[in-house]
Amino acid sequence: MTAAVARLARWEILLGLVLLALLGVGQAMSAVFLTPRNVANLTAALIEVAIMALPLALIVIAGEIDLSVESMVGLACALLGFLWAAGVPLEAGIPIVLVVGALGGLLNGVLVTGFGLPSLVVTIGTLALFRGLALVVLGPQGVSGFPDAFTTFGFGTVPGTPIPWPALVFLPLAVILGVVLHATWIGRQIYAVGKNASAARFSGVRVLRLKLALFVLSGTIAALAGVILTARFASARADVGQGMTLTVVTVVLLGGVNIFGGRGTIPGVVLAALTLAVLGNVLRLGNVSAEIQSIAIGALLVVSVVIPNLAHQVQALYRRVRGGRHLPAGAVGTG
Amino acid sequence: MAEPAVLERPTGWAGRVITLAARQRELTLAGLIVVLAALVALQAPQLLSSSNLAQVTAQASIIGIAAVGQTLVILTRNVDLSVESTIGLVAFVVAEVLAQRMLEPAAAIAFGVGLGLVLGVANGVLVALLNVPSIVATLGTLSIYRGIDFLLAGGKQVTLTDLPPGYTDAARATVVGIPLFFLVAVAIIAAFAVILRQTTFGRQLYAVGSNPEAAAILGIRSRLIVFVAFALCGMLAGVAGVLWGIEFGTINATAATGVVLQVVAACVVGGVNIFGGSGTVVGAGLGALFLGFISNALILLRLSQFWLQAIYGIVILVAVSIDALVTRRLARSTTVRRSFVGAAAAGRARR
Amino acid sequence: GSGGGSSPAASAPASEAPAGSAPASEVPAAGGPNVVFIPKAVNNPYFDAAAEGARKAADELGGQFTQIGSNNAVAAEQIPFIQDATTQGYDAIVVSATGADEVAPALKAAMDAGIKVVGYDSSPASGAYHVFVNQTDFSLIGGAMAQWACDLAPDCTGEIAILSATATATNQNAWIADMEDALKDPKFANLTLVETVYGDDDPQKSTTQAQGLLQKYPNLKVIVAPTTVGILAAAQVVKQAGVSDAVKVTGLGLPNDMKEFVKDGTTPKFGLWSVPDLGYLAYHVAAKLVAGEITGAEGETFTVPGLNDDQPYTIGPDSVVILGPPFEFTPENIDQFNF
Amino acid sequence: MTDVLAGPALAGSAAAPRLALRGVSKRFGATQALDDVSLELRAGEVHALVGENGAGKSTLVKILAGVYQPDSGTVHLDGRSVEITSPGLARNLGIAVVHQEPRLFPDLTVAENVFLGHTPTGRLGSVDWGAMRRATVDRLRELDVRLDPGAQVRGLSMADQQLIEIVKALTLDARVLILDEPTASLSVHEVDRLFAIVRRLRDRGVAVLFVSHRLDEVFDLCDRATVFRDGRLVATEATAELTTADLIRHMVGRAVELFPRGEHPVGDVVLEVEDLSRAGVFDGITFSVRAGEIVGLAGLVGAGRTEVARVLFGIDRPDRGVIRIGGAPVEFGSPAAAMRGGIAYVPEDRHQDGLVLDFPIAANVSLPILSRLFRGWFLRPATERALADEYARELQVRMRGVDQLVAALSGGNQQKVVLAKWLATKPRVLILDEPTRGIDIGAKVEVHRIVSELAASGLAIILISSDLPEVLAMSDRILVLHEGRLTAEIARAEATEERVMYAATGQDRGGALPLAGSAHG
Ligand SMILES: Nc1ncnc2c1ncn2[C@@H]1O[C@H](COP(=O)(O)OP(=O)(O)OP(=O)(O)O)[C@@H](O)[C@H]1O
Ligand SMILES: Nc1ncnc2c1ncn2[C@@H]1O[C@H](COP(=O)(O)OP(=O)(O)OP(=O)(O)O)[C@@H](O)[C@H]1O
Ligand SMILES: [Mg+2]
Ligand SMILES: [Mg+2]
Repeated sequence: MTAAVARLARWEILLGLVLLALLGVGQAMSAVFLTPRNVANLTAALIEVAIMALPLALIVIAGEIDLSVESMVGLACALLGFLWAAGVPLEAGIPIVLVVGALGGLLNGVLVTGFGLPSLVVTIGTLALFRGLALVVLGPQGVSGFPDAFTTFGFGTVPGTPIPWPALVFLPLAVILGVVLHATWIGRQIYAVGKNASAARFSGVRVLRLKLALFVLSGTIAALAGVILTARFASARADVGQGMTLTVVTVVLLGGVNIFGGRGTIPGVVLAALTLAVLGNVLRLGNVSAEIQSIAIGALLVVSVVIPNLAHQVQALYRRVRGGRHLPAGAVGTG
Repeated sequence: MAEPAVLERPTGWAGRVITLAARQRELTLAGLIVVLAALVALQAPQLLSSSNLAQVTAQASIIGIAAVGQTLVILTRNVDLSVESTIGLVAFVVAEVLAQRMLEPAAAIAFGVGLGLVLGVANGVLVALLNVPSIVATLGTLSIYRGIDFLLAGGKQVTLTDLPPGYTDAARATVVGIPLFFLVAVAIIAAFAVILRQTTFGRQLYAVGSNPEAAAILGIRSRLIVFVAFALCGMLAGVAGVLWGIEFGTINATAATGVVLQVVAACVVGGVNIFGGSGTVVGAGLGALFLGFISNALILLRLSQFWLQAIYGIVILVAVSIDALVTRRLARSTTVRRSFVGAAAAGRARR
Repeated sequence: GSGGGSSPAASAPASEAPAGSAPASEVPAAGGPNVVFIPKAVNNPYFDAAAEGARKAADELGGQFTQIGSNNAVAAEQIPFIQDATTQGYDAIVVSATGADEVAPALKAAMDAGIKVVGYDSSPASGAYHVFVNQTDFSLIGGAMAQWACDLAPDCTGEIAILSATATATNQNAWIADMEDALKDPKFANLTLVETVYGDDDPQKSTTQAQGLLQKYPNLKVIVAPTTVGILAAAQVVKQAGVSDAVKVTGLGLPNDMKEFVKDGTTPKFGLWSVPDLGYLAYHVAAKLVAGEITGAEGETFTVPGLNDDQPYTIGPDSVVILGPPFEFTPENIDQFNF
Repeated sequence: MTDVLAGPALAGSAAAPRLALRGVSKRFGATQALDDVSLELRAGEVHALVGENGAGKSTLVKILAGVYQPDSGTVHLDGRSVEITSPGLARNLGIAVVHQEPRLFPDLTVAENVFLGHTPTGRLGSVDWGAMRRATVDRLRELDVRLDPGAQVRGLSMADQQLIEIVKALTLDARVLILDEPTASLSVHEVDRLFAIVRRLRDRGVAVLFVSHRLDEVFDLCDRATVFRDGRLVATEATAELTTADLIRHMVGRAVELFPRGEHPVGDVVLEVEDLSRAGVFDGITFSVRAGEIVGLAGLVGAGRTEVARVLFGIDRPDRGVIRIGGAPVEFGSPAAAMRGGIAYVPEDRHQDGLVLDFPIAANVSLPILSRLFRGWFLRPATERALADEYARELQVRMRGVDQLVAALSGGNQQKVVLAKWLATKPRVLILDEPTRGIDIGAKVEVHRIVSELAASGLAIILISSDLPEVLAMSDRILVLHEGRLTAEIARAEATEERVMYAATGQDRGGALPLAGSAHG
């Protein structure tokens, strides 16, 4: 266990070092880098992605995937706009949107757990479906004119600090999900399901129910991210969120979550989100062209898997040379 | 062929129908396409006009060819999400090479297919050699290839006027009345259908996806097979990219964005099992045609385009659900318990 | 969708400011201002043409010009660029809004930070800029398009259809609304607008939509595409289908894109404003705001040498300045333009 | 012996055995699966390989099949030293193997499974489906098996799959044929046909290695027998000079009294099952288990014992019937519900269903009782460790500590962790499914001791085992399942291997239920 924890910690430490290096580069490159305003900007730029990455991390650790989140963001946004335009106050509209998010997650969950369908295909299907519904609900037009308090929440910072308001959603959520995953028995069950769903089931873990709950959580939080985006954009459109899934998945995988389940931590995901946010900011401040950014993110994703793989192979080789005992590839603690 | 001693197990009437429907996935889908076309044609007779058919088949052919490649990869329990970037990059590079008059059309086409192959090989290296899970690797190359595309294209776009005269006429060319693209797609599908069914490579592809451990015990070189599948997928995406350029004439760095959804949907609707090991390229091709007809029908019926995405999603979900149900029924209906009448020990006296 | 279409269009301009060009902070400020242009998307010929004009203005004024932005015309990606430009302390930000409301808070924050904000091509929400440089009077475009359709339809009679950018594009929607108004004029009574379809400023989708129009409306006479991507796609489709004689295409396009179609009769006439001039004017407006020569108040006037026949521009309601009337491109004049 | 050769072609050099192993060893982590084994296999003989579960038989087979590489030692084929580095190479060397667990391709047809790896090709190297189908039909006919060569393997029964594996090996025209427990799920008729073919191959000079637990088969078919115990070869003798008792003595290493089981009182009925049925799997199962009682559940592989256990544990739903615990009827919709009802189930596949190999011992032990152990939601590592430590010590798990990953433990110790995990739930009924399969003899005795003690402490235990001596020695009562029906209930005093076997094969007249749905009569 201690060895496993040490190995696990290594990834987060590596990420931390990369982050520090990036901070160094940013500081050296631009005098404005560590100003409160810039800190606020770089946080705000990726906050919805970071929020969505949290439940996705749990889903991936449990051995599934949800690619539909970006469309749920769009659907939430469109629905909120639609309701607002129809005269529904936000106090009622936002809960309705969140419920719809939960229902969307439920649909994913039921198809995956109840019908036993692969989540990859199901959520590719709902990726199209939710986006389509968003377009159907709101049509071509954009809706704006949301109350100031709402848009300030989306765009402003907590007075006197460089902390964007949405970060106040992200931080508690990260802490709660982190605690749930790492310090409660629910989290233990999530890991067990990801490492060996069958053994978990035979041990009385309600595997299907757990996965269902995670999908509902993911849908709800994606809807929440949609609400936040609506506030930040001060307007609602059906095409909001397009292409976000790639970034969300990148954050999760870069955070050290194993795509096959059973491994990963919330601190890792938070660090990965920060790293990507800082990287984007540094590249923008350096006026590095957009295409290089897209290549850099893709490369980062691939490299984040290749390096541990190679390291593992080297390690295995070393062990074989030393004649030590072989641990299975995924040997990692439960956090 | 008479085989009196070897009979199919009795599975009951319902079981037989389901078995047949599942086995004849391609026929079922083809039937559905015909029914759909007939129903739509009642409302919008233009559906069956030769120019409309040419247009639908041309675009379905492009998706279908990419879906053939995707099928190869999915059969091995992998997925290639980068096809759309490969299509886009190849489409642009070929168009640019032609616009600059650097190569003759034939050479440029070969170059484009070769470029697709190279991009597929890169995916293959990541997955088969470096053990990167395919979904991660190709999600990465999805943005890397697109980034390269932007890097090369910048703000440029190649238009019809830049291309050699007559080059894009191929999009509407016909051979004995049949659109050229359609023939190309049919030829490719037929070739790969034969490869998958009649070559040891093809059978090993199924084996690797169906049961990797058993494949290993048989001594099948799974990594090589997976590698080749990715390489071929890239190559076919290259072909699709070339056709894309011919079909649309105007190519910029964003060409084919979002197309992977259609390609994977074509496979899924065509009955290719996302868990590997089963499915046919004919199915994938028909899946592409089916989806092509649906979006065409929506346009011709003057239904809101906004429904298109939603209907896409529903078609995918319905297709996989039906698949799962049929597979389950199939498994149940054929798991007739054997009669274990006695075992070796029975009746034999022990010493 | 933008004034000229937000997707990349044809020719590579002679010189463009790549997004990766030297950061503004590196070069010491000379006489002129330090201005950053943030188009909806970089790598787009329309905005590159505008950048060309802007760079020319910067050179003349001794100021600096930088263009940054995302590959995708998406608000979520444009906003961080605006914010980062704000922290970097440019003198002025010139922006084509991906969404009027979406970018407004970021632009207001920039204004609060003392930065001059100029809109061009696509307007941010009013109040989120000091001056918006409009390419042309919207009502002129609507009327012009109606007139072109009338000119191209035999006897000004028959079915016409519109191929637009995205369904949410502010500019296109405004022009289309104006055009629909214009069509109510009795002189257009025989023209029937059968449908408006959206190609999302994507060459492929626009192609498919144009093909769909030909299938759906066998008697179609004119396709009006108020977007550079759409008009090109429509012209290609019509030409490939071999119906250039029966169906004409018009709308707004880049002259370089359309030369061939103008000459072969598919698109005998269409229009656009001078895109380089748009960038040129926007840079000048930014410089004047920075220098304090104007504030953006309604009624202020200023002149820009070489534009508007050297007559003064007047800032109109909502702090809008109008570049001028659109050009009409015809087989006779098309060769004079290169953008 | 080599001159028994009747067929012409296959004679090797007269002196050298067809296949010889010299000093072969193989280690898996803590388990020494093979320890300095030297064995000769002659052309034209059927050579039996017997030994307890986990003795190393399959490991040897897999080395010859090119699946594993030996850590040390050499393999000689017809006198020449060979390194069988891959399954393909083994096949090229003429070694055909029927593995213990069928490893087929569910998506492919029967014929293709038979021929994959040596697919017949026609001109241009294209797969010759017709030839494949015809050859498969011929081979199936030889075995008198009714199976459609064009059918998909998915959904076929274990026995059919086993037959396909056999047919597959028979198509190879091998010089060496290795059969690893091929008869475990076959019918008498199929076994007879198989043996006839094996004899014919033997007479043609093929060397056959035959692994089996059924000693009568060994005497029936084999010329010589080799006995393994704990990875070591303990004897090789001609079967003519052996008796069953000799073999067992060799296998077990001592004469008797392997399973100490003291007398103890039996309490009230804890679990009652009445007319429990699940379509196509088992039918009309009725029995009861008392506190402190061990009820053995015997039957051939595939008789439906595991299926009964799965229903009792809430994994599958019954179609009919009643389950009562302490007199009250219960219905379990999930394992969680069954656990609340006081049932614990040690599954037969330890790695797949029993353990999260990648978890530490402590996390495995606490997994079923997480919500009970940590009522305030939060994990308390100290509590968890203390609990795991208590049970691990009680069961004498050999470990570095409860933080050790389960993957790093030996099979026997892993099984003890499974037991620990279920004992921690404080069950009233414990179902053990093949609890000693694949663990070494020492661990096996310990497991038996533990089970006896648990019964003595008042637990009601159902013991499912294919190890007949184990069932006989451990059980107070034995229920025998045949084709999903109970065919006998035998008290401890009356239980003999013969009676159980007769009932397991559906031939017990006394108290046997009528057999239904039997195609082979
Ligand atoms: N891949 C493996 N990894 C770790 N241990 C293994 C592996 N394969 C076998 N073993 C162990 O090696 C020992 C010998 O196993 P083997 O399968 O050869 O026994 P066997 O004689 O065939 O038993 P059975 O009669 O149950 O088939 C067992 O303790 C088993 O747990
Ligand atoms: N996953 C499966 N797929 C198909 N058939 C199965 C599957 N699992 C079990 N069976 C079949 O169900 C029947 C009953 O199996 P079960 O495991 O209950 O038998 P058992 O008496 O417990 O035998 P064993 O000694 O192998 O445990 C067998 O015919 C088996 O082949
Ligand atoms: Mg074995
Ligand atoms: Mg069993």
